[in-house]
Amino acid sequence: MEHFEPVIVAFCCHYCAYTAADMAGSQRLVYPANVKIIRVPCSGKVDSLHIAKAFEKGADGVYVAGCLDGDCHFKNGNDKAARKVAHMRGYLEEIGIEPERLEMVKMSAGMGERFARVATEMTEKIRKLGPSPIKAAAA
Amino acid sequence: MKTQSNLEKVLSGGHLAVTSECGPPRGASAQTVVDKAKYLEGVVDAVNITDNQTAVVRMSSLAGSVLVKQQGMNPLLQMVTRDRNRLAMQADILGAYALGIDTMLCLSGDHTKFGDHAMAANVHDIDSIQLIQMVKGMRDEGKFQGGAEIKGVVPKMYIGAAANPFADPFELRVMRLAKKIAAGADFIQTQCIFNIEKFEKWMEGVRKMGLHEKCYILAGITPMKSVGAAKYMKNRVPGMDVPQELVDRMSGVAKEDQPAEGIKICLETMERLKEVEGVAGFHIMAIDWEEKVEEIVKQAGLYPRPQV
Amino acid sequence: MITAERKPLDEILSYIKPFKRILLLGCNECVTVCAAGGRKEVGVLASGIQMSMLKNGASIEIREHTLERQCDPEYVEELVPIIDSADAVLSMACGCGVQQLATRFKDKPVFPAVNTKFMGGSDRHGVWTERCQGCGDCLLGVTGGICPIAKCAKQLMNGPCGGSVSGVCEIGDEVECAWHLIWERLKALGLTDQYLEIMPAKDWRAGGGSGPRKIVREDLAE
Amino acid sequence: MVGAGLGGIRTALDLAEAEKDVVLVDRANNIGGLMTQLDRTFPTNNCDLCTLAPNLSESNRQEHISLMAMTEVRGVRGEKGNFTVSLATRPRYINLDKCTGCGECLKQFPHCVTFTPGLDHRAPTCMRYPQATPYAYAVDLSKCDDVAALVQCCPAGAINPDELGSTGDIACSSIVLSPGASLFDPSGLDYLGYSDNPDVVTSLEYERILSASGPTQGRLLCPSSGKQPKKVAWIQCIGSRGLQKGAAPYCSGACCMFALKEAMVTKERFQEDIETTIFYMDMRTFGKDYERYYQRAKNEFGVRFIHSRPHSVLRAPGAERMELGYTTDDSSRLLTEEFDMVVLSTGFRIGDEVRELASVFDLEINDSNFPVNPGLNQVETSRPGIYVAGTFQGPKDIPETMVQASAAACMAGKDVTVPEIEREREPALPPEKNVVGEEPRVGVFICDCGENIGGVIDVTTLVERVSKLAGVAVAEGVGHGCSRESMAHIRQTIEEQNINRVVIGGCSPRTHESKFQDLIRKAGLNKYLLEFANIRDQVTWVHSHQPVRAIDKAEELLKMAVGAVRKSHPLAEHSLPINKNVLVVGGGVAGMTSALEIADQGFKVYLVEQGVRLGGIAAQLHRTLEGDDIKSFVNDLIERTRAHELIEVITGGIIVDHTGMPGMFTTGMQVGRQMFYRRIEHGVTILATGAVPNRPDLFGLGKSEKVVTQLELQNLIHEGPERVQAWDNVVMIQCVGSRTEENPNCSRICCQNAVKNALHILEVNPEARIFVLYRDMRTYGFQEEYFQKAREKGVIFVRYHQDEPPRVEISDDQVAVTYHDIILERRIQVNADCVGLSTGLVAPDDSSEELAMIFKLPRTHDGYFLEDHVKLRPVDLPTPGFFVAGTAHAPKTIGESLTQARAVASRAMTILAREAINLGAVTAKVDSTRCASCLICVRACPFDVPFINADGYSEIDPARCHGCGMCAAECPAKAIELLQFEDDQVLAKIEQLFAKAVA
Repeated sequence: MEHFEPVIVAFCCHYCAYTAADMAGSQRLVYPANVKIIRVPCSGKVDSLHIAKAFEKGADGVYVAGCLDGDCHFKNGNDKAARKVAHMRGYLEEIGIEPERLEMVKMSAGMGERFARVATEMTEKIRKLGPSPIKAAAA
Repeated sequence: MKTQSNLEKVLSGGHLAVTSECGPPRGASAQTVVDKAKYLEGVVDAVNITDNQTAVVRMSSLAGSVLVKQQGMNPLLQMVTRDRNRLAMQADILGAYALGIDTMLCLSGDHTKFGDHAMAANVHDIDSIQLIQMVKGMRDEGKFQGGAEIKGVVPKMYIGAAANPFADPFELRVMRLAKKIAAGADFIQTQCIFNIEKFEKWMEGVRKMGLHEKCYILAGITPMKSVGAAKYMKNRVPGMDVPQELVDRMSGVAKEDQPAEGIKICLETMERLKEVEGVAGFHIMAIDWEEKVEEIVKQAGLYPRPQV
Repeated sequence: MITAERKPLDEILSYIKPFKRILLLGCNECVTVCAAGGRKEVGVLASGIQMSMLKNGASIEIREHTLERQCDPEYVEELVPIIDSADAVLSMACGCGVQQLATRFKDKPVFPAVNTKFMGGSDRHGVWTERCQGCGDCLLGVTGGICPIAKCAKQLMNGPCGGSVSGVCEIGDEVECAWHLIWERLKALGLTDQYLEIMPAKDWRAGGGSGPRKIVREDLAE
Repeated sequence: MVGAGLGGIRTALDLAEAEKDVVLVDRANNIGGLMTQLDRTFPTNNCDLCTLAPNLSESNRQEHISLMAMTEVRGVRGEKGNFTVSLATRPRYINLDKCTGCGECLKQFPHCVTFTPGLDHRAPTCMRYPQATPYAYAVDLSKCDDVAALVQCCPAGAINPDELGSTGDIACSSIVLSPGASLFDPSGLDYLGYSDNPDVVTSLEYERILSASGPTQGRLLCPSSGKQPKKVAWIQCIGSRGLQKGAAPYCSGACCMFALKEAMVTKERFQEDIETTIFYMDMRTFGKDYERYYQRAKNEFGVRFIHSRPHSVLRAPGAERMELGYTTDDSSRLLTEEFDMVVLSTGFRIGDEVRELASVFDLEINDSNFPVNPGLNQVETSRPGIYVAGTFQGPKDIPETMVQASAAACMAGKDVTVPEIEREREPALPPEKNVVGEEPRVGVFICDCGENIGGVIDVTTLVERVSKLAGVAVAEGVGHGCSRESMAHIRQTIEEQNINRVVIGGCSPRTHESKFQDLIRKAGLNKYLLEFANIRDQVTWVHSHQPVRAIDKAEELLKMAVGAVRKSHPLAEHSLPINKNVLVVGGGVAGMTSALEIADQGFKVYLVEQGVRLGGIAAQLHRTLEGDDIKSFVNDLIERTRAHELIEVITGGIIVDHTGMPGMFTTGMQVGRQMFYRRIEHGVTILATGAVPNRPDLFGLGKSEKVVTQLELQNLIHEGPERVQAWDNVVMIQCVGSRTEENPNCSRICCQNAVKNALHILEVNPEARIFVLYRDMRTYGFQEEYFQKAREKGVIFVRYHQDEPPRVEISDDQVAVTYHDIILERRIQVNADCVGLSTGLVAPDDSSEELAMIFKLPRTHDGYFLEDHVKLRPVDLPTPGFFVAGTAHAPKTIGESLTQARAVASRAMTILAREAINLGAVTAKVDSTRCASCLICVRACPFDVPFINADGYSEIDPARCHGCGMCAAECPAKAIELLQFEDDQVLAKIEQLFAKAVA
């Protein structure tokens, strides 16, 4: 692939990460267009199956973004999400997909800058890793 | 006398008995067994031959015992329930007796997890107390565990069992001894004793139940070679109780003097234990240090061994 | 209940390699409860298999289905209309379910996708522990309701070995000493005398020592 | 409602939710007040606004509240029930209907545009109605030198330099004032060096430095050096308690907790790297569980406390650190210690503007410029029909502000006697079209939001691309989608083109979803047939440098939204009809007051008291500290309660069972000596079960008739003054059975009780020598002035340490008290004629435990009922429909109990005014045919909602579900869906994102 533009899915919780994304917007913080957000009420709502399907359909990277430790609007959804992500990273490795393609990140609603930074870093990381093995095989 | 065992004779003769042990090699060399056993010749009343100790494969304890027997010494066959079912164990008991072995120690054995075959099945068809019962049934009733009669010669084994006064729950430790004695144990070899106070407390319980009158208790003794060995036993061996003072005492002397200090501690321990009512002898476990047993026995005033 | 854990993906893939169409079959009983083989895990595994195929430029047709219970013939009968849409069946049920399928569909290859582990229960969310080995001759009545066969690493029946320290088994600090628990419980119940009784060697026939076991309720069985 | 800080918002919302119309007036550009500047709040050390926000009912707000920012009150005429208020609104120079908050003007003319959507890193975004209300900028024309260019720069054409502002009169039935207090300015205190030493800051400034959106982006740096401080000191009582030049005589009440919080948050963040020290006079942690917070600060966080008032903060020329000079109790030696930063805990003052406001309203004020309240009702003023709340009423913290705000709403709401003029309501909503089974016909409406979207991508091209997507019937650009014209157009399109699913491509659903939900509902569609593609915040605002990629991404987001909306289906919002009866448990002053307030508004109240008499502890009291006659007050209250035709008093009633949901509870009780069983149906439950006087076996209590509790002492003073006249020495011991290991909390009322009884003794017997042995005198607020008065009258206050308590020795009829005098450094013995023990209050353990079990309500470790949110919802219990008032919540004075009782009445009115409770539609739903009863949902739910029902399947009560979806994510049988976020909707988004472009 001569010019690789990764596609990254970001599952963002409504109360913190999604709000942080809005914040990044209102502060006009530039980040790569590769990141596409799917809004969920809580990062704890993100299902292992949704993560798997995102990769299966062609995502080069996925991250789940929830609230800071101890700040989950629903008490502990972010911890649950972090455990699920850790579990799914093991599964990806089994499948033969680099586990680094999946991340858990935490941020508060006001951290627009962090949102933009995470989006940038994730995109750069995935760009270095190259297309997901699934996409690479299809090409 | 229940058996022809030399150990039984020594004990029933009222002498402080001394036993020690010899671990068979991780190879098929008979000479290694013979060489190790030589250190103990004339120094002890019986030589324990361990059975896949710490779940590591070694020459069988039965073969080792025969080799020791061939040297004119008295082997004490150890048998763990971990590796064989009751058929195999009874077969070995018959064979052992046929080859002149008349003393054995019944154990459940260390878990395979610790050994070189962690993947192996832990058989545990029966446990150590049930093994004691089985050996006693063979000897006293002439019956196999399954109920059938033993044909011809009945194996008359002098039956030993182990006890660990330092494991938990402590209050159960005396009762467990009582259970072993009720199952048929004639003598007991204890876990290595470093914490004398705790051992004395346990013996108090033993005496309260009159158990010291129902069987002979050989106190386990281990000389420490170095401060490293002390620490290892303190921290790594489950069920071993090494007080911090002893570790400190070992580390308080120069490295080259540590072996001597270890022997010294060992002798002091024996002196104190001699005073404890109900202690009928010593079981000296000088792991990879068999050459020192003689010195210990001699310095402890237990030499020469009685001829009975 | 029966617990299970998904097999390594490579092993699963090696079974289904020759086939183009797979029926991936979940079970809504025990394996769902222990999060090993319910609808959700079926979906996650299907996706994982598909990814493994896609990664190699191949693809596979996976049909996902979950039965109420794979170990009963009537439920398995549900598969009749769809079984031929697959070249092989990959079952996420315990061994009982897999065998039920193999018995019913004699010419259909059936493979297990999970390892059946043990009979147990959940200690807490996401943690299951072994409680019973099905010895067929329950001795919980004299061990304070705690099973030394299932919970003692050496299956000791007459008390703790010398490796029990502070309530922990010699095999590792994650494992509680079963006999320590039994003793505490007997004490709490005032039944410590029970301990002194020697438990005789066990008759393992009831536990499968004499071949596959069977229960027949003569008032029900026709 | 004058003042739109936290309290004003609470009052307005309470009234609006009770279907009363409110005009909310504030001088500032945007609402929010002081709290928006706080970093985190105690005692949870969390930002808590987002806990409050979801509970605001948007529709009520729109319907009943008209917000007038930048507006001041010029005059008031008329009387209670019929006021006319003159208002003047400054020109904003921005048309609110047109402003989108895009920020273009701020970018180009930063110096003349103001917009502070909360300075805090979280508050602006957590304040979801929306980031700032109104969500608009304001222009300061005086700073603008090129007005024409400024007007030109606005893409929405919202800037109007010709705006003149406006004045006008409004009619209202009652007025609530909550303009807030200001903070003391320490510049005049030379010895603290605030004005010339940059490293001396006020506590609010320190808060800003800690805050991520503050001047240092959340890095804690010394203003002088830009280095992280290693040692920070707080000095308490700056500008309070009459301690400095110009200081107010009262205690500001909130600063001790404020300092504790700041010190703790600092320790939490920097741990061993920083040392925190608080110099204090008395640690006044008298609020609910505050003492435990104090103990945590001391024991767990290692905050250092020094009982001292530093006399100087100096920095030698060129020195890096400041030198703080002080003395301690146990030594007269002058000590100095170096610090990098010094934080001054400045107290509350009434600012000049606010004082003027009081005069506009012709309110009587006290010496400190706070409005005088004539009786026990804290929110009343000298002028009937005008009420006060918050720090304008008196210094206080957030929870008490919230309580007063609700209480003021209760009072103000009652005065709205004018029959409601038939509102020009919008025509009733059309019936919802049945779309089930219909092929999806998606209408996609894409905003250009002026230049915001349209300036980066070509909306026409985007519309073209999207119109080709499967299921899309209409795709259009709609300019400013949220403008009135566009909304009307979208509605018309939906109706005419028979659209049954809608996608809005525009801004964030966080701010605009409810607006468009309402719109499509008016067009006959269910609210949940809507999806948002946030192509402004997530595309054009952030990818403007890559216009080609931006339009591709916008298309992708729209594809995802279309895919998901095609799977959407109508959802029913859960609502429950409301039973409009109220059950009040507890017949003390709080219970009776709540009952009366609610019954006065026309609702039936059952007042259940377990004893035989009404009145509670207050019936044993005579006078308040301020001198109000409690006896006659309580008797009057009992009489009115008994006489009220809508109140049924049930004495001797013991609650035994309880079932139901908010709005429809059933409670069973056994009544009277016969234990006759009776069942009551009600929609609201109020717990006012009180606390009981503590009687610990300490200091010889019960062993001599000379050793009594303060309650008994009070009776003696009033009933046997001749005995009191014979006393020479009286010793009072504070914190008896409170602030101990067994009962760690402060009983709050005892310090003022001791002061009160001491003053009363002196009235009867001016010769008496009175010793008050205390640990910290906690005479907060205006009580401080009485403490001062007692000292002036010669009452001797002696501090003792917890580990060296006084000793009481009883022999024959002699009682001797020995204590260690810290300052004199010797033991002193007093032969006391009376020893008054401040034993405080404790929760009635058995009965409150039983009630907590029956009602399934949480309690604090010391047995008081635990509110839903200690800061923002202090009278709401966690179960909707349950409220707590009075000392059942925590120890408090009568005045405070009454305020809380009224707050509860107000909160209850917000439920009773409705016909049904709307619980929303985003709840988890179990498919029982798939459920394996595995309990995973039961264990996963953070709120303990799912349970296995009698049929053996998991059941989730939509009334209690919070809608997080954790159960759905963990269900191994895929038997649970979170409505509106269902699996097929999420998967459709994923599918669409990766779907190959349509050829």
